[in-house]
Formats: sequence, C-alpha cells, structure tokens
Amino acid sequence: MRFYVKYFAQRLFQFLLVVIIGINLTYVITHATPIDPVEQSIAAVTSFGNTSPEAIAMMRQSLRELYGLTGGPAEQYLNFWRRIATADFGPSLSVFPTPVSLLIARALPWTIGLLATATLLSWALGNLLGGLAGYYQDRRSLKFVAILAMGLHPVPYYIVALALLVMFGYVWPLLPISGGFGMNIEPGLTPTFVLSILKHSILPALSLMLVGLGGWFLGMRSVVANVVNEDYVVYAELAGVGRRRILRSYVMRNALLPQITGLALSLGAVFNGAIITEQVFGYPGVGALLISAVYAGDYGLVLGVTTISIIGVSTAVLIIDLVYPLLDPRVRTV
Amino acid sequence: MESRAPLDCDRAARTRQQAEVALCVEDLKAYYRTRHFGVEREVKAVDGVSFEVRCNEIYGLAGESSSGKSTLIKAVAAAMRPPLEIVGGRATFRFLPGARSLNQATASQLAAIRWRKLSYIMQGSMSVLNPVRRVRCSFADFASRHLGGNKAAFQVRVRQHLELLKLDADVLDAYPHELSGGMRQRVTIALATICRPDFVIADEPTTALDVIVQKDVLDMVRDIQGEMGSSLLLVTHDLGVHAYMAHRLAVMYGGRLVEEARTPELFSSPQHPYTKHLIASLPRIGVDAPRIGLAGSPPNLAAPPSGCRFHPRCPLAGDRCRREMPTMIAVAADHRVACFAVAGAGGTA
Amino acid sequence: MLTTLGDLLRYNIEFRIGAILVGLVAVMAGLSLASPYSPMDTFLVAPDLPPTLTHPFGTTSRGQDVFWHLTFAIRNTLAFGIVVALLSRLLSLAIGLLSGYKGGWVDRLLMSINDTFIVIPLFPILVLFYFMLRDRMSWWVLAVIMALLGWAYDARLIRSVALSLKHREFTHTGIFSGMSTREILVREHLPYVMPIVFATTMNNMNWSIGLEVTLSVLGFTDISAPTIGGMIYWANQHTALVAGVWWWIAFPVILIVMLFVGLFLLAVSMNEHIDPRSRLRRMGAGGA
Amino acid sequence: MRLYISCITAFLCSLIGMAGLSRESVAQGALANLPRRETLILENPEGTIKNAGWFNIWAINAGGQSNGLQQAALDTLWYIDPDRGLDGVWQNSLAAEKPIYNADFTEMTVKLRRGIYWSDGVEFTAADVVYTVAAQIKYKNMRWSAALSLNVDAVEATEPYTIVFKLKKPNSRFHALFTVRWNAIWIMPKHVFEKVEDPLKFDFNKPVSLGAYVLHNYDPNGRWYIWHLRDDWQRTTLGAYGKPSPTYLAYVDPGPPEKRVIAQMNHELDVIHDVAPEGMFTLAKQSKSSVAWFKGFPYAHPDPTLPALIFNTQNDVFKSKDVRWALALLIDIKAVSMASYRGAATISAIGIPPTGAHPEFYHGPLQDWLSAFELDTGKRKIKPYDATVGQQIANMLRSSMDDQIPTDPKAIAAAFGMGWWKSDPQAATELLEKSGFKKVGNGWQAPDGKPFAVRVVVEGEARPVMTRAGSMIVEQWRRFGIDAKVDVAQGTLVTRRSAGDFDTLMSWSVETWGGHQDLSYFLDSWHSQFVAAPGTPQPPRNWQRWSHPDLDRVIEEIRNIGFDDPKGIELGREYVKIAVREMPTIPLMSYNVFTVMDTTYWTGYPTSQDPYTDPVPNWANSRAMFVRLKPRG
Repeated sequence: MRFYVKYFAQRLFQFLLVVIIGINLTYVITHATPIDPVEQSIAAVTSFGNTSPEAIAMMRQSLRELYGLTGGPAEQYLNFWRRIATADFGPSLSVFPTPVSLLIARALPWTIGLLATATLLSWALGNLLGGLAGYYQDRRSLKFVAILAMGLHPVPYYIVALALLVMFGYVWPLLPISGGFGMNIEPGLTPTFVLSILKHSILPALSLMLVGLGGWFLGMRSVVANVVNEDYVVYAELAGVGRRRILRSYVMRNALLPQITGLALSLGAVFNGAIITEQVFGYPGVGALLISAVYAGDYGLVLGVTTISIIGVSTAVLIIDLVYPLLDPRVRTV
Repeated sequence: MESRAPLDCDRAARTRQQAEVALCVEDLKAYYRTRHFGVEREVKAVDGVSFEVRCNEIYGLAGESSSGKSTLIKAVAAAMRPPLEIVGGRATFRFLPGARSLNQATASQLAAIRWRKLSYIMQGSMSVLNPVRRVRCSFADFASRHLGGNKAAFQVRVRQHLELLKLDADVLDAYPHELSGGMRQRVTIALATICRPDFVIADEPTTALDVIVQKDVLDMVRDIQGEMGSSLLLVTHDLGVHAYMAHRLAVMYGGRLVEEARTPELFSSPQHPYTKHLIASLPRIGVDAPRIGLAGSPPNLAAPPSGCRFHPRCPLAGDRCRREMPTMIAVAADHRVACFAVAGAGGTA
Repeated sequence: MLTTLGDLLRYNIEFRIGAILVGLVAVMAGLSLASPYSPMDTFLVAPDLPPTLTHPFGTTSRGQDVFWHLTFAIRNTLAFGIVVALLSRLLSLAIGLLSGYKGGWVDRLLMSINDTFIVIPLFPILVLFYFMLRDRMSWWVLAVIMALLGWAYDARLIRSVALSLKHREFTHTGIFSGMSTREILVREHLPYVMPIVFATTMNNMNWSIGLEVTLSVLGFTDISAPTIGGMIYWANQHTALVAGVWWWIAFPVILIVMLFVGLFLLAVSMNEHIDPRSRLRRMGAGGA
Repeated sequence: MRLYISCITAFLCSLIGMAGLSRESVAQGALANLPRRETLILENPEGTIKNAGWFNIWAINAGGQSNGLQQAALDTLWYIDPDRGLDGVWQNSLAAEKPIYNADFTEMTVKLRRGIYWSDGVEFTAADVVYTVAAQIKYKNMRWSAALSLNVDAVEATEPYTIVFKLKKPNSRFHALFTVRWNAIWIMPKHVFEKVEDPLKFDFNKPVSLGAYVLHNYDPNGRWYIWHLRDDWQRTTLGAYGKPSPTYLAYVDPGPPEKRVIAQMNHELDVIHDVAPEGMFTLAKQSKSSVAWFKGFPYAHPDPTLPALIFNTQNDVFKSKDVRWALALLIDIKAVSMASYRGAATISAIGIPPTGAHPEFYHGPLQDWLSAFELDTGKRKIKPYDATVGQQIANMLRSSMDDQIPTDPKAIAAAFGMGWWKSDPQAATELLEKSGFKKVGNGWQAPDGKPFAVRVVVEGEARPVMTRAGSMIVEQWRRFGIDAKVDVAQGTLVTRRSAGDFDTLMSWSVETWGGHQDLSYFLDSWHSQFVAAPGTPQPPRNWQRWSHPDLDRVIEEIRNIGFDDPKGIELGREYVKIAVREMPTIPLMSYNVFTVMDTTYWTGYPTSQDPYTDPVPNWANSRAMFVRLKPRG
C-alpha cells in the first residue's frame, strides 16, 4: 500500500507539472499570434458597412477596453490564471460577450461523442484481431485482415477522409457529407434526432476507424508475434496448458500492456484529430471551434479549448498510469 | 566384424532383464532445416544418438555448448518448432509404448502426458514464469487439470508439495520478479514435480545460480527425484554438477554421443580422448599440472567434418578417423565409447 | 547487409512489393530532374486535358502537366518526410531509452516534458507558427518544427520497452560487467528497440507527411512550392473534383498512397529480419 | 476464434445497417418536415455561426449577420440597389421619402412610413429610430456607436413619424449611415431593448423582426437558420411590393465549393453565394436548372467592388509612381483574367468597379482620355492604354466556347470590360532604370543594391480567385527577374492589412453603391487626414496609405455638394485621372461573384436581363428577390 501512495503522489505531481507546462506553453504561443482580435472585429463590422475613419479610430479604442486588452502582459497573465483557478475562461473575443466556457460546453459533446468513441472502438477491435492474427499466424481470414490493414493504415488520415467523402458523398451519394444532424430537426431524445446524428456520424467515424484500427491491429500483431516466443509461453505450451488459456492469460494479457499506454496517447490525438475530421466533414465540435478561434485571434477561446484538451488528455494519461501497476506488477518495484 | 551390443528398444521394453527402461532413444536424428530467405541450411544438431534412461535414475548428459544437448532434449520432449525436425530414429517413453516418439502422440494424448508423466525444469528460470501473473496462477494453469478436485483441495495439495520441498507457502502470492533467482528456480522445480511425473527433464537447472544456492537446489532436485522414484534426464555442461548428481553420464560432442558410463567410472577411467580432455581440464585440489588446452574449435554442425567429428582436434586421429564415423561400442559393463583409437573399441585408428 | 537485402528482395514477398512501390515513387522523384517544365510556372500547356499519350496524367486547370509537376511534388514531400523522421527518431530514441533505463527523477522529468508535447494540440500550434513565420515557412523549416513536436509519442513507446528491458538478464549482466549507461543503452538496448524504431520511422513519416499534406491542403504552407498537399490544395481551389478534372487529385493521391504502403511494407519485412528473436528462429542452430 | 468471428460480423452488420438507414434518408431530402416547394434555401457565406443563438446585431460581431437576420428580419430607412432596383435604384424603406438636408448640411429631416409593425404587433414609430440613435451613443461599444456619436449632436421626433437629426458638423452624406448598400444602421425595437439592463449582453433571441420574416428554427451548431413569413407581411416595407413567395427561408452553410455544387445538383440549395469558376462551369454544363447573372459566359454577378493590387505606398520601394507603373505594365491582364476567373472577369483599368451605373458615368466617357493618356518612361513617351483588351479576351474565349460569347461590342464591354494597360516589359525596364533600379544577371536590384523583392499578400482558401490572380501576377513579375512571391495571409490578412504589414496586397480599397454614381462611400476615406503613420493601424479603406493634395481637394469639394448633385460625376472623373497618373493601386477587375440559382422550385431570380437586384444572398438588398420569385408549376 505504501508503494501506491508514493506512486500516486509521483504521478499526480507529474500530471500537474504537465498541465502547467502545457498551459503556459500554449499561453505564450497563442499570445504570439499576430492576429489582433480588435482588427478582426472591426473588419467584420466595416468590410461591407459604411463607416468613417474617425469612427473606426474611436471603435478601436473602446473595443480594446471592452476586450480587456489594455492591461500590461503581466497583468493579463495573472488574470488568466486567476480565471483558470475558478474554471472560468472569461468571454470570447470573437463572439463577445458570450463566455468561452459556454461555447466549449456546446462543442465538447460532439467531439467526445465522435472521436473518443471511434478511438476506443478501433482500439478494442484492432487489438483483438491483431492478437488473434499474431497467435494463429496461419489463419487465412486474419491474413486477409492483415493485408487490408497494411493497405489502409499507412494512408494519411486526410486522404482516407477525402476518399470516403468522394465515394459516399459524390460518386454514390448515400450519406450526408456535412453537419452533425439534419436541417430543421429539433434536438432532443427523439428517434429522428438520434437517427440523424447516427447517420451524420457514419462517415467521420468510419474514416477514423479505418485509419485507427489498422494501426492497432498491426501493432498488436507484431507484439504478440514476439510474446509467443517468450520462454514462459513456450514453457506453458510444454506444460500442455490449453491454447485458449495461453492466448488469454499469457499472450494477450502480456501483449496488451504496451497497447494500453498507446491508447492513452492516442486519446491525445482526439483533440488534434477533431480539427481535420471536423474540417473535412463539416462536423461540429471543438476542432472547428478551435480553428475559427485561431483565425479570429480569439486568445480567450484558443486558450480555453487547448486548456480543456490538455487537462483532458493528461487526465487520460494519469488514469492509465494509475491503472498500469495493477496490470503490470513489474512496474510496482520500479 | 566386431562384437556389437546394439540397443533394441522393443526388446528392452519387452523383456526387462536389467532395470526397467523409462526412455529409450535409438539412432535419433534431429536437424534444423532452414530455407530462410532462400539460404538452404541443414544443421545436424543431433545426428544418430542412442541411449536409454532407466527408471528411478538420474541420467546425465554432458558436453560443451552447441554440442546438441538442448536440441536433443527438445527432440525427445517433442518441444520442436520449425525449423527443427526429427529426420530419423526414435525416442520412446515407457508411459507411451509403441509410438516412434512423442511428437507422434495425439493432442489429447499429449495433454494427458504433459506434466502428469513428463515435466521440465527449464534453463533460464528468470523468464519461464509469466511475469504478470502470481505464482499461484502458474500452478493452477499447469497442474490443476491433472490433480482435479476442487480449488480448495488443489490448494491443499500445492501447499503440501511446497512443504515437502521446504518452501514457504506464501511464494504462491508472489510475482516471479519478486523472488530471488534461487527461490524462483526452487519454485520452478516445485512446479515441475507437483504432479509427481514419471520423467523429468532438467535443462541447465542451476546454471544461472551461484555455487551455494546451486548445491541447495541440486539437493532439492535429488531428494524429490528419490522421493518420487521417477527418472531424471539432467542436461548441463557442468561436469561438477554431473559428478554430484548423475548415476550414469553420457558425453556429447558435435551432435553425437562419444562416451557413456557410470559416473564414477567415467571420471576414474575415461576412454575417449575428448572425455579424457574434459576430465583432465577439471580443476583438482593439490594437483597443479599445467592445463593443456584443446586446439581448434567445436565443429560447425552445418558442415560437420568427415568421419569422426572430433578428429580435427584429436591427438590420436588416424586416416580411418577421417573416413569412417565411429559407433558406440561397449568396452565394459555400462560403458560405451565411440572411438577407433580405443583398445577393444573396434581396432586401431 | 547488402546480401541480406538481396535475400529479402528475392525471398520476402512483402519486402519485394514494398521495394517496388517505393522504387517507383523514387523514380518519379528522380524524373523531376528531367522535367521539361519549371514547377513554378503555370499555363505552360493547355489546361484541363484528360490523360493522353502526350500528357500521361493529364493537365491541371492551371496549365501544368500533372505527371511532371507530380515529379517535383513527390520529391519535396519525400524529402520532407525523411528529414522529419530522422530528426525526430534521434530525439525519441535518446529520450525514450534514457528515461526508461534511468527511471527515477530523470524519468519523471523527461516524461513530463514528453507528455507535455503529447497533450498540447499540435495543429493549431503549427498554424500559429505559420502565421508567425509567413513566407519564411519553407518546407525544411516546417520539417524542423515538426521534428521538434513529433518525437514524444515514440519516445514514450521506446521508454515502455526500455522499462521492460531493464529487468532482463542481459541488462543485469551488462551492469555487472561494468558497462557505462551509454554502452548499455547503445549495445544492449538499442538493437532491441530497433524494430520499434523502424516501425515508428514509418509511422512518423506517415504522420509528418500526412500532417504536411493536411496543412498544405488547408493552405498553411508555401503554396507556390510543389508538394503533394500543394497539388491537392490547388485542385480544390479549382474545385477539380466536381469540375471532372479527377486526374488532378487522383494521381497525387495514388502516388502518396503507393509511397506509404511501400514504406510500410519495407518497415514490416525489415523488422522481421532485424528482430533478434525471429533471427534466432531463422538461425536454428542458435537455439542448440 | 468464435469471439473474433462474432466481432467481425457484428461490426460489418452495424455498418451495413447504418448505410441502409441512410439510403432511405437521402430520399427524404435535405430538410425534414418542411414543404420544399414553399422553402427557399440560400447559402450563408458566413459559414457556420460560432454563436448560433445570438441575434443582437447591434453588439459588435457577436453573432451571424447574413444568416437571414439582415436580409429577412431587419429594416432601416433607405436602400440603394447595386443594380436597377425594384422601382429604381433608390428605395425608400422605413422612410417615406428621401432625406431632407438644410442648406449647410448640418440638419437632416426624415419622414417615416406609416403602418409598419414589429413582428410582436407593436407599431414602428419615430421613437424606435430615436432610441436606436440614443442607445448607440449611450453604449459606446455598440456597432454604430462611434459613427453616430461623431455626427449626431441631437436627434428628436418632432412628430410620431418625423425625425430631425442635428449634426455636429456639416455632412452631406449622413443619410448613408441609414442607407443599405450591403448593410446599414438597423433600427432597434425600443420596446424590447429598453427593458434589458445591458443591451450589450442581450442575445435578442428570439428576435422581434421588422422585416417580412420571423425566426422559425435554427441549428444550435449554427449551420442553418430557418425563417417563416409573417402572417402580417403587409405591415412590413417589403410588403409594399406584394406578397413574398417563399413561406420559409433557409440560410445554410453548405460547406466548401464542391459540396455547394453537389448540393445544388441534388436541388438541396437554391442559391449558391459563390463558387470557383470551374464549379460554375460544371453547373452550367451539368445542371440544366441552374442559372446565373449572365445567361452564358461569364455568368458571374459583378459586385460594385474593385479587386486591385494594392501597394503599401509607405514602403520606400513603392513611394515612386514610376515603380508602381512599371509593375503595372508587367501585368498581362489577359493571363490574370484567365488564371483567376478563366476569363470570366470584368476588367477595369480605372479605380471604379465596371458595374451597375458606373460604366455609363465613368468608364465610357473616359475612354478617349485613357487612349490619349501618355506616360513618360524617362527615355520616351508611351500611350499604355489598349481599348480593345476586353474584345481580345472575348475573342480568345470564343475559340473554346463560341456560342456563349457575345458578339455585340456593348455586350462584350458589359461582360468583359473595356480596355486595360498593354503589357510592356520594355517600358517597365525604362521606368525602373529611371528610378535607379538595375538589372544584374537576370535579377533586378533596388537602388539600395538589395535584390528587388516583392511579396504579394493573398488570402488563400478564403478568396480562391484572388489568390489565383495574385499567383499569376507574381509569376509574371518573377519571369521579368523580380524576386516575387505570394504570401498567403489566410486569417492574418485583416490584421496585416490594417497594420500596413505588407509590400503589396490582393484586396480592394474601392467599394461603391453600384447603382448610384456617388463615390464618397469609399473616396472620403482616401483623404490625407486619415492616413496613419507607418506602423500604426490604418482605418479603412485607404489600405495603400496613399494621399495626394489634388485628391484631397476633390474629396473636400464632394463633401460640400449634395448626394445626387451631377457635379459629383465630374469630381469622380477627376479622381480617376489622378489615380491613373499616380497608380497607387493597380485596378484589375470587378469582384465577380458566381452566384448560381436553381430554378427547380423557384423562378424569377434577378439576372442581367432582369437586373431588379443583386442575387448575391448575403446582401441585404437580396430581400427584393423574395417578392419577385415565383414557385415553379
């Protein structure tokens, strides 16, 4: 037990370290963006409108005050942390005065719903199949899966997404190619709404799984192919332990360990992946929000999203770290 | 031409004149046939080996590394994976009469035999136990199907067995990496003997251990063997271990047996030049005659030398040795040698 | 080494396919030297021509010959991927092995930095970099940036392996025989993680080129420099897909897919060759 | 093994299942439970609205504007149509008549229309206008606060339907603030806003509308907005032109150009705001039911906006007009037209969009002057103008798409524009040498000995056609030996433009009413008084940061004459001549928008034959469509 306390403390410390470094890094980077939110707002107002130069000068000043960009950098930095402490990211600058937290709250369910699910699914399926393929090395059906995976996995995600879009959007227009759900459907737990969501999520989800699954499959397969030759597997076979038991408790059990770390990391890709997925499929979510925020020079929003994603991901890593020793006793004596 | 005492397993099995034969190996040939990346290779790791292990006997198998020891036991125990295959001869166990060798047994037969009749103590105990499962699980996986009974009964059985081996019962709750090397080896032995098998194969059981621990472990092995009255095929390069353990001892060189005798006899009056050399190079207290090293290196089994495989390094080598391959000839009771240069073993070199 | 490559080529089907694919791509890249057209100029040939003998891959709406333009594009893209892969491999190997072997505070510190790189969303950061660097964001600047951002995943992977290696006999013997950390890492552990490095090299090239393609498709790179992503970018600018100029997108995509599958197969088959275990299996005698 | 088989099958089944249910859904079409034949679906070029539930347009930039809000639900005093208009270019909307100024333009009186009601049944009166002005002045962060506080000294409703503005200083164009070009100051519902304590934090959802439509439903993710025709549509200003035909308006974000084209081919998008030329051609070829502004080539609607290559005249290199001219003479406009619009551009040599009423006021009358215009290269005098470029483009295109290209010179001038500058590298060389540049090897050197480097800032994805034009110009300059590069400022353009952080820029500093000859809309901001010091932000629209005493005089004169005063045309032509001599920006073409309309469900869209308004659906004027459209069948 004492070990756990120590271990837990270490990991927690590391977690906090990561979060703090990460947030600071993004703070610096986002504030290095050359885009001026005030100019963006003014452009939005004047690009078509008829406004006299003096008026713009006035507007510029008042906007600076409104957006709270008047204080010095130190002051702004302190304010930022003060806000983080109270889990408040302040107002978005590009859609002032709507609070950032509200915008994120609206977008997050979509991202989590689509990407987290797809990632977990492909992880589970990929590892299962990969494990079997590594153990039963001469099963024809699994060989086929392997070939499929080898053909698909290496292709860059954007290309896969594009291909799917072309196939099911243009050539064979079966599936909706943009949006989270159909037009004029009232959100709510109605069958129409749920159905519409499912339908709209097929292409994005499929694209994510096609790429993800292959990776896990091949990874697991090669790990298993090695584990099979470990002495303890050979020994168990010599001892006449049943194949299924060997597969479950000796091969899979041990081969999964690296894959679990992998899962934690790939959950990190959720927030990055979201951007491209949502770009290509016009799917709502954090990625789309983030990009539009970057364009608008909306520090508040960019920071909000990245902070959330950083915390989310490092929490995932933390959880994995905490579970890991339960799965791999060797770590406990480290 | 010369009087031979060829081994005949069937007869040995039928008419038990001497002590009963637990394992009979006859002219066993096991080659590694690799066709990897088109590089055709045939490594004659075991090439026509014959011997028998009697019941309730510790049979030692000595020889420097890459002499084919491990391959031999792989072949005997049907622990072969490609590219290793048996190309000739046979190795029959008492508990599975008739079959040419174990690898012909059906899956169900094997399942029944493994661990119940035949078990192993493997080299490198470090990695033979699943690192992420408690020792207890290994016991359950390996033995429970043979011992039957419910969980509780099985646990009792395991504890008893551990007591027998003077092992503390709480090793069961440990993970392999939490045990010392010696402890781990002891556990492995316990694991190998829990089902009281008729035949145990021990491959370098103590190689990784320091001398003190080695002795304890060896004692343990011997005790349990005697207690069970089963046969033990002990394979190690360490003649000291053999001297301490084996009833009879065979020396292997280049994939073939060169000499076999009761252990004391082999040490006292070795016949084969190679054996002589081995014995001579053993450190002895009091004697400080200079160790004469042996010229040359162990044969490449992919392209073994013609005739006697030892001739390139042999001080007594003659033309015949280069042409013909010597066979095992009985020179005395329970003493066989394969050398033309040995008197009574088929003329002169 | 050469002979083993020869063997691989002759007797390993995956390797052969991979080699052929990559070879073809490389040849394409090489042909760029022989291109009759400058990659920077447009309207050198009649626009929108479907594939014919004179223009095997057709021509773009910008009056470029797809085939010849592609040779430049694939060359740049390939070079990009390689640079990123090499640079980031070095980082992830060094950090992964060290932190896995050393453990303790070294491990914690390194992994904190590592995890930080894992958790910060790359894409917006790359975009912001582009905003800041503007037309100075040439492909190799991008490559360096990506390398600096792209080592973390594999470092963690390598670390987890190094972690398990740490409990292997050979490590202990290494320590007892008084090898220095560097020696142990380089002599004992490095060969062991090499297969992973190979696999990750491939994945990393996939990742970096994939990201480069994505970035340039979205217009966040030097659009005048011909790259695969750049071609798709310009094709989108001319809505080539719906305008029926499919060859403008199809051929770049086919080529890049060939490259990826090819590299991947090479990595896989070479893993098998390099992996110490499978070598044992092959050199059967080693087991005797 | 069994486990694995079952997994595979389960996975496949689920996919097939999903695909199955999707098939049935496509049949059901784009919008659930709306009568398609009564619904007009238009593209909202704003894309997806981040802050979907925000309709308070008076708070700066917090929500969507052209998601139907300003086209269907808001209203103001006057509209000026960029084309011909329903009943003339000038449209009295909430105002009953044109603005009435006093002699020295310090007072403007407005007479309001009667019987106009808010969608919640409250009548619209002068009080609303007064409140709009008062509120904007009171809350200095409202959208039009600055403009009003600068101008308005006092505003009062002398009668329920009469308002008098007292201005702080003479302004003959004050009414322009309340006159819609693209938008204008929209009138606020007093009875709603006076109840909320902070109008800046009020989302105005659901909006009380003054237009003919009310909000029906919207996507919380901001991809679509659906508006419903008011039962009392007669009590709106649009109602005066008859009953709007569509019962529902759907403003949607159809995604990138390909998706728009596909959507219209599936008849799920009636009005596309803009696509790349190739997309336009595809629709023209493959979608029989699609129509555009011009029946045939070049299809596009020319907006009263003038894309130009804008110099940052505060950069030393571009201070000299000879350098600017040299660069202009290195441009082959035909190639630029082909690269950007595939020839479907309406070129203009002068700084006025060749659209609406402008050709008859400016381009036509100035042809002779242009042809006579002489430029001194330092070695000789040349006449750079070629009046036949428009013709040449037409002929060039006729080879590939003959029947579509008009033959009548007037039609050609309308579609492709009139003349432009002859590409003349020789003259350019002389001009550059004249101002101290010299050619070393095959690269040019600036007087300071550094290589002559020019970066052309373009907006990338955001404005494909402009990016293409910019890239072509760069190519031409590079071929001449200038170190030219495109600099894609996707996202950053706005900031960099106002900060003057560029060498040259593909953008526009000229926007006009289109339908009306008055130029003050953009020209007033070109006065030297507004030019910002280098490094400080430049107010719109003089992005070139250029000024000229003669121009200042012209601008001041315009300020002192009425909006409709014919003298304005004369002054306008003077501006043109000054701009041609100085070349502060290289005018290229009008901003042609490929607005494509699907006639499957609706007919009677505005086109060049019946130019009653601008079809571009984000313009507030496009509301005129709603009353002229007819359901098919």
